[in-house]
Amino acid sequence: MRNLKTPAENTWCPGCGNFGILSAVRKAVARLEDEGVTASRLAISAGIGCHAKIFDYLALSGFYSIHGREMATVQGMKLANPDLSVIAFAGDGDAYGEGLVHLLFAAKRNADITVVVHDNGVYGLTTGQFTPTSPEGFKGPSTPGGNVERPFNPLALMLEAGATFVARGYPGSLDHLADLIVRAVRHRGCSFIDVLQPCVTYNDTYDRYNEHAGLMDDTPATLDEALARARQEDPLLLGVFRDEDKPTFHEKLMPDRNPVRDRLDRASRIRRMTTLYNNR
Amino acid sequence: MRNLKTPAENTWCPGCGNFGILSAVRKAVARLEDEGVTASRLAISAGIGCHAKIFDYLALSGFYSIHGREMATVQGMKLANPDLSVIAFAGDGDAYGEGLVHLLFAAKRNADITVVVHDNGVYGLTTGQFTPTSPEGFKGPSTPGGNVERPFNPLALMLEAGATFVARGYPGSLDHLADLIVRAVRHRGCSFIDVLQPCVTYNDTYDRYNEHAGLMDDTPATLDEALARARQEDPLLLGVFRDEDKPTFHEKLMPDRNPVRDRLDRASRIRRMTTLYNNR
Amino acid sequence: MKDHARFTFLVGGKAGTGVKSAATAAAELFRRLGRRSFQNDDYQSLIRGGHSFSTVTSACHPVFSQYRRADLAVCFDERSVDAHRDHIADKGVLVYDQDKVEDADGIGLPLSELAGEYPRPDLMLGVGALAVLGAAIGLKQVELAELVGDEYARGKQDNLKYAAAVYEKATESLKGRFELARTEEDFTNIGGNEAVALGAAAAGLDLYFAYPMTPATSILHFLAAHGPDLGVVAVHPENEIAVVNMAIGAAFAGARAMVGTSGGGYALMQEGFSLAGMTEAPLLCVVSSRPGPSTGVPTYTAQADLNLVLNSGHGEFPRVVASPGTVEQAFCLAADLLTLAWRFQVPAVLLTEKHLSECRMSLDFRPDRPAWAEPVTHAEGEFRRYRITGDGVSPLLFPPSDEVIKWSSYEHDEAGYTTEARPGITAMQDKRLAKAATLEQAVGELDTVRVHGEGPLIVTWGSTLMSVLEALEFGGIAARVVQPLFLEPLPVRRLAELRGRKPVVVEQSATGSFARLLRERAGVEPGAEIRQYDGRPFDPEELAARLKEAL
Amino acid sequence: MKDHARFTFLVGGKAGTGVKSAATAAAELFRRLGRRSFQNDDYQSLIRGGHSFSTVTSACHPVFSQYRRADLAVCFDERSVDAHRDHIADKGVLVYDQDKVEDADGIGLPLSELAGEYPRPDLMLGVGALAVLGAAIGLKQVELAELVGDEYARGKQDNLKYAAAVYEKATESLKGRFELARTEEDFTNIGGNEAVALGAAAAGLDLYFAYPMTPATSILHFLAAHGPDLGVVAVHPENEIAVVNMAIGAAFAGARAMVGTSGGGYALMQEGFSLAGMTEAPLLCVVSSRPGPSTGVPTYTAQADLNLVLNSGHGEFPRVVASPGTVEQAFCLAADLLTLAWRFQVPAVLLTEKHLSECRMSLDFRPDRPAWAEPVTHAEGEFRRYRITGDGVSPLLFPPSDEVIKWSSYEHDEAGYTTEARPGITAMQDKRLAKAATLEQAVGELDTVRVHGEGPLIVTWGSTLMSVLEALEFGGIAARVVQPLFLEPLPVRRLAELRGRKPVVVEQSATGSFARLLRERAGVEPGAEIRQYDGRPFDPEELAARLKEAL
Ligand SMILES: Cc1ncc(C[n+]2csc(CCOP(=O)(O)OP(=O)(O)O)c2C)c(N)n1
Ligand SMILES: Cc1ncc(C[n+]2csc(CCOP(=O)(O)OP(=O)(O)O)c2C)c(N)n1
Ligand code: SF4
Ligand code: SF4
Ligand SMILES: [Mg+2]
Ligand SMILES: [Mg+2]
Repeated sequence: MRNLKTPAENTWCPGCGNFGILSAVRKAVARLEDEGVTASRLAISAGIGCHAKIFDYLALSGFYSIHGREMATVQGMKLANPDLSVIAFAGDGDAYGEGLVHLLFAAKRNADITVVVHDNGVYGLTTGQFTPTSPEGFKGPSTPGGNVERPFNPLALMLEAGATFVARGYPGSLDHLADLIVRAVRHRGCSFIDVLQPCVTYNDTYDRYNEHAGLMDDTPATLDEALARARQEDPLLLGVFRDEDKPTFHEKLMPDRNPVRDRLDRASRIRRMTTLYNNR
Repeated sequence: MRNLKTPAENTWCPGCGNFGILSAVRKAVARLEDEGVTASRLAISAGIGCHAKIFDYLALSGFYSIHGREMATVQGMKLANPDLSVIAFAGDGDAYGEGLVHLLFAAKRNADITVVVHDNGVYGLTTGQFTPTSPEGFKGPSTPGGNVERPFNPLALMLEAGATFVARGYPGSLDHLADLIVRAVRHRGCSFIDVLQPCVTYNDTYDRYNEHAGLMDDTPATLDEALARARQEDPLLLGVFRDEDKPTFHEKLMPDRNPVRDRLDRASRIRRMTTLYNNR
Repeated sequence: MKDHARFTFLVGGKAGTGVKSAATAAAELFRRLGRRSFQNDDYQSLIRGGHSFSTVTSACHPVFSQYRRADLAVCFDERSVDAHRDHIADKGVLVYDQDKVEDADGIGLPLSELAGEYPRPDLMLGVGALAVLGAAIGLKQVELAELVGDEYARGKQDNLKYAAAVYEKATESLKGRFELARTEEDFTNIGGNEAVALGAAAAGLDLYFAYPMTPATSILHFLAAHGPDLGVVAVHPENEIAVVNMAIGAAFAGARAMVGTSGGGYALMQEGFSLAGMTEAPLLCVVSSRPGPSTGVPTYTAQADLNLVLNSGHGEFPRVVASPGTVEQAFCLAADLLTLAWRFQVPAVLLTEKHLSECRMSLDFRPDRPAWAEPVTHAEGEFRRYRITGDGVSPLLFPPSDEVIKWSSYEHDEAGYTTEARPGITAMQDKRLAKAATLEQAVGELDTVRVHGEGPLIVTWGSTLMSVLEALEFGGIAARVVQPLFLEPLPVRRLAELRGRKPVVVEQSATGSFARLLRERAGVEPGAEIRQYDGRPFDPEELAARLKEAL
Repeated sequence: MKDHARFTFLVGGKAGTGVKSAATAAAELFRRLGRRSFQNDDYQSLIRGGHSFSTVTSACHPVFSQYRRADLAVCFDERSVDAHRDHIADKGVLVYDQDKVEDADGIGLPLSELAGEYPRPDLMLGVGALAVLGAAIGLKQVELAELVGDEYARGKQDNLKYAAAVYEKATESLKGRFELARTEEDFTNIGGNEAVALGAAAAGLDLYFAYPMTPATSILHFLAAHGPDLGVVAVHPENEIAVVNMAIGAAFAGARAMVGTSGGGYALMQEGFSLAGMTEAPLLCVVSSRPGPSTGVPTYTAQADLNLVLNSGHGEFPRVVASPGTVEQAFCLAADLLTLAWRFQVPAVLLTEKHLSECRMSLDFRPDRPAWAEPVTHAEGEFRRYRITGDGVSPLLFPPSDEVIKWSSYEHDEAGYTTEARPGITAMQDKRLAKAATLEQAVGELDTVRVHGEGPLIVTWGSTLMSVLEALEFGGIAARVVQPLFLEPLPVRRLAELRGRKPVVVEQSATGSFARLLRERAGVEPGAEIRQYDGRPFDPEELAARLKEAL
């Protein structure tokens, strides 16, 4: 079993919801290892922001990407070597703002990746501006008069876009969150978890979530039902909204191929190239 | 009444659905002028693609933008001078691919713009590759084995994102389309029209639409109903799926201000700046 | 001890414990004493914890840099003590929170203990540091109370009580340790980014579009807060690509628009920058650099984006790039660049660095200095957006208008319609070349190269100017410092005077990109190069030593 | 008339009427005759209509350019006749579709009328043009039938019938008008983009990511169609930002990845390019230029992106840039750049232009020439991704692995964890500087500067090389043509030999960016400059005249 500790100093604010996410990921990785998904086969990525620091706190291989692009990064990893299980840790500014298009396209093509969004309703690392999930009226330094935009419902958007595993978690329900992560990683196809992450410094939502979040004990049977539940505000439902089995992007794009593992060697390429041009 | 003809040579393929859209726009502008929205107050933009050539074929002021960014361009225009009515002509590659994030954010913030998407299911001008709305299995030069991605439902996405006017049109129903454009431009807030545009060269859908498209005669009462109808495939419904009155972005961001018209002059700025620093 | 000509106050601790605001308050204190100051905030990319420190160096004459060696350092934790204990000035003193720090070579005070009785004790330490400073410089208790009341208005009563308690304790060991000269002079302490925002506003800025990115973010925050006062609307869209394209759309509609970001965000704007070049959209971009490549070291400083900025966007088109050396220059330059962008309908870049963006310094603030950005406008007759004129500048007109106004990203004819014809393409390329020549001439008539002092030659740019000036002051070194304010069009003719004179080139770049520019574009071969690329601004003492060696 | 040493066939008409495929078929015909050829397609940014034309110039020796003046021009409509009537070679002939063209100085044939009996007559005109060519050069009817059968397999029977009918008609007026020499030589006709794709594939390319953008698109089309054969998977994501980031992610996982685009798409990749620099990701970018700025003139040619490409990305980091002069060079260079990218873990750019990308020319295709891209790999012991080594290159390892492999966009320590410390930052900057030096040396050992011929000096780059070589051939001009294949690291030492020798510099840039590079980076002052920036490649006849004047 791999020890996931790293030499990096943890610099999250004391009490930050990210600690819970980190614990949940540690638990999830341990369980995945038990179930045969070895840590060596996991590859992670992250955007830029407080959430992304998790990259340095996990002794897992991966690529510390840039703001909003980690969803593209992991899709590239997966296409190169489909044997890997890839996880992108994203911020809400990251995934629902700067890089929204990549997130939605991952869902559209059912890319076999897992995206964990640390949804804290603020740009944490740049000192608390509103994000795509901040409520109307949210006061941050770029909106001192209050945010005038309606927030996105990321679950609804991802359901529409075609994600085949859609869930909401909360580090306050640690084991549940760990379980969601395990299921998401094991799921074949685009797995998405919106994690309600309190930011104690700029958007402390612990009380609200402790009071208003509630676990679902089933998975909605239809897309409509999933959407309805995703839109519900009180209780704010935690759990799996959709879990569908569908062929994934890499399977359809390059059936049975692993570009890195099955690389065609030099001689074969030259031979095939020669054939191609002789037959023309 | 402004004559909308321009000196530019029309280079669409004979039979292209864009001709119908152009006619509909001409009709719509005439009607808008009748209703007091003068052509001089319209400002248009376009992406890059076959659709975008409409920019050169309309004697309206505007900005020929770049691929996927025209939705941002018109939002900038509107913020600068809210007296303008702005229309972005977009392609499906443009608006649902390259620049999807701008389209969805325009909806989210209810930016007072109109977006007309020439949805032909291909990248026309780059010779027929699949787009975000091409069906699975679509064979284009970048997907000779068939597109392996599930298409987006742009209406559903825009409804989720918060667009307050959402419609689908078809140049085969010319007057209806013209009417949609008039309503979209008059609508306060984010207006979106997905136009089913046959591309006779790469994706000739005339027969399919003529057979399977049908006019709605009412507007769905609820968001759920709107989504259900937007997802329906046969008949493919034409008409208005949502028409909601909500405060718009510029109204909320800068109530009663028009930055260009009400520009603070030099002396006032200096005075205010001096005051600001003296009071500190 | 008497009259410290230069006095450096440092406060260090975990992020989130009021380090920076204590320094800002100290600078305000110095201002009230008629002393000028320079404030530098050194912080990591985190929100709570770690080690951050702020330094305020003050004097009765202009100060252009913080100093690493502090006269008075107030440290809230072990880490700060460790970081600064070796950088105390000869007659300086290290004060530490004795509740957090075991034992150190200095004076321990019960800063945390005294704060213990208040609701958020960790947020009060900054007030404590200020009280220590007050005691050390022999400030009267009432003067301190007034300052604390003004600067820490939230929870004022608690702050006043706490300040008094610390002041009392500190006075026991520190009273009047430093006697600071005062003057009757009046000036304003302004931050670099604040100055950029003000300069643009003074020249007519209507809309500011930005997506947060350190170290440019505070322009957005400043204009979001104060824009309504100044006639500027600040907009924070979904990403930098939206930012630049909205700004260009706004320019089409007649608004003076500005965007601001750092290297990574600017990289994302490259397609938009080229669009501005083609459509001849007036656009001011502020780029504030940090060490790269990529995410790099987000909260530190560097001059590593010069090459990208000078060569931005695909295709060939005129643009202006300039970089301010001081906060005052930042204010004037932002205005001048907005004016040039509008006069010539070109994209312009104000290139600066974290070091300038996030410093604060004292200056004689003159809001009325900048000119007002006005384009050449169409008067009468048929309007053609891209009318070919002798100087390459086509008069502008904005909607609503009965004329048809077409801006285009495609190569276009004079009316703005797409052209693919050989003569059409050549004609518009030639128009832009003509404008480039006009622009070069106009910029050449400005005060593009600033010269400071007399003596052997030093060439530098951007905020490194301040480091150099302070190093010369510190070291008592006479030198002639040449600072090209404009980098594109590069004032080659003026720089040519330096040829063969082997100047010392100072910059914060690992590859020496500025020296390369001088060598390659202006034919000026450096005699020596001084580079630093560890994210930190130069320390004047260290730089003075290196300059002495090099000159 | 006898043995045309050089023969130019032109076919012109509306887009969508088979103009380009007729030219490609003509080139194939020449190949079968043992004649080498050069094909250029001139088309507008539209799908149907307008005016497009393709030119194939062929000879028994290598041909490096199309010629404007055609020996045989087949025009399908008035517009083509108008465009080409003044560019018929001395003994050449204009053939036109008499059903579409009123009356012209040439030979009218009922091309449309004869096509009228088939289902899609407008799609058959290309076959007609080929039949005209066959008749004019005295091809046997069976040879023509074989060619048409191979090249126009869809609707073969109709095509054969139609070709026979046109051949018969054309023979009446044209029979044997041109006698073309044949050879027994064997070679392959390959397009520029095709060669890039093949070269990369031969060097080990695994994944190609691209978003369509003229003139790079045909790489995507080629690899989507033929990738499965060659071991390459082609992926077409949602936009260029996804493209570059996916490619970098793929490199992390061990795949040789390439991306391709034009200026605007490349502008969008700037943030990703810098990311590759920081993470030391091997990445090959193909940039095929068209006239800019911005959307510009999408289907034409230019060398206007040099500055952006040489200065890509924010921050400072090593990279390689090279530009092929011919299709053969494109093949080898794509392979070499992929190899360099992997050997040194740097981003590399193959910069080319529409003119090369979309031309087709005859070459001796040798798939076995390129080397194979292999990185230095980690063998044993503790793995540290950014291990500091003497040459700045850290051995690689790919997942799955029991080692922890961390690539990072932040400044990092050797293990890949974020660092903000002064020594940490400096150490990694120094590592990258060391790698830059290693890379410069390694590139310096390659054949970076190609020299063609003897005589007075001409310097050029990219596909303009072909124009120059052909102009020299045409004009019978002796000259020594120097072509820097590599532009970054620029082979300054080799170019230094040109100093003071006042070469003529030829390029397709409005501002003379290549001349500036030579002047500023290599100290080579041009004696004269020849520029063209109307989107069209040089015509060898015109260029020969300009060269004669300049030399
Ligand atoms: C292209 C780009 N733009 C802006 C930034 C600056 N930036 C760093 S983190 C961040 C916000 C992160 O917010 P979020 O994704 O919600 O993460 P959080 O810090 O809240 O976890 C921004 C805007 C950047 N690094 N790159
Ligand atoms: C950044 C960028 N990438 C790629 C292109 C090339 N391009 C031009 S048009 C186009 C596709 C347009 O498709 P769509 O938006 O559906 O418009 P249509 O031609 O079908 O009307 C593309 C990819 C471009 N101009 N800019
Ligand atoms: S700012 Fe918020 S999200 Fe960031 S570390 Fe602190 S509490 Fe967590
Ligand atoms: S390619 Fe399609 S969309 Fe473009 S002009 Fe032709 S028919 Fe219309
Ligand atoms: Mg966040
Ligand atoms: Mg389309």
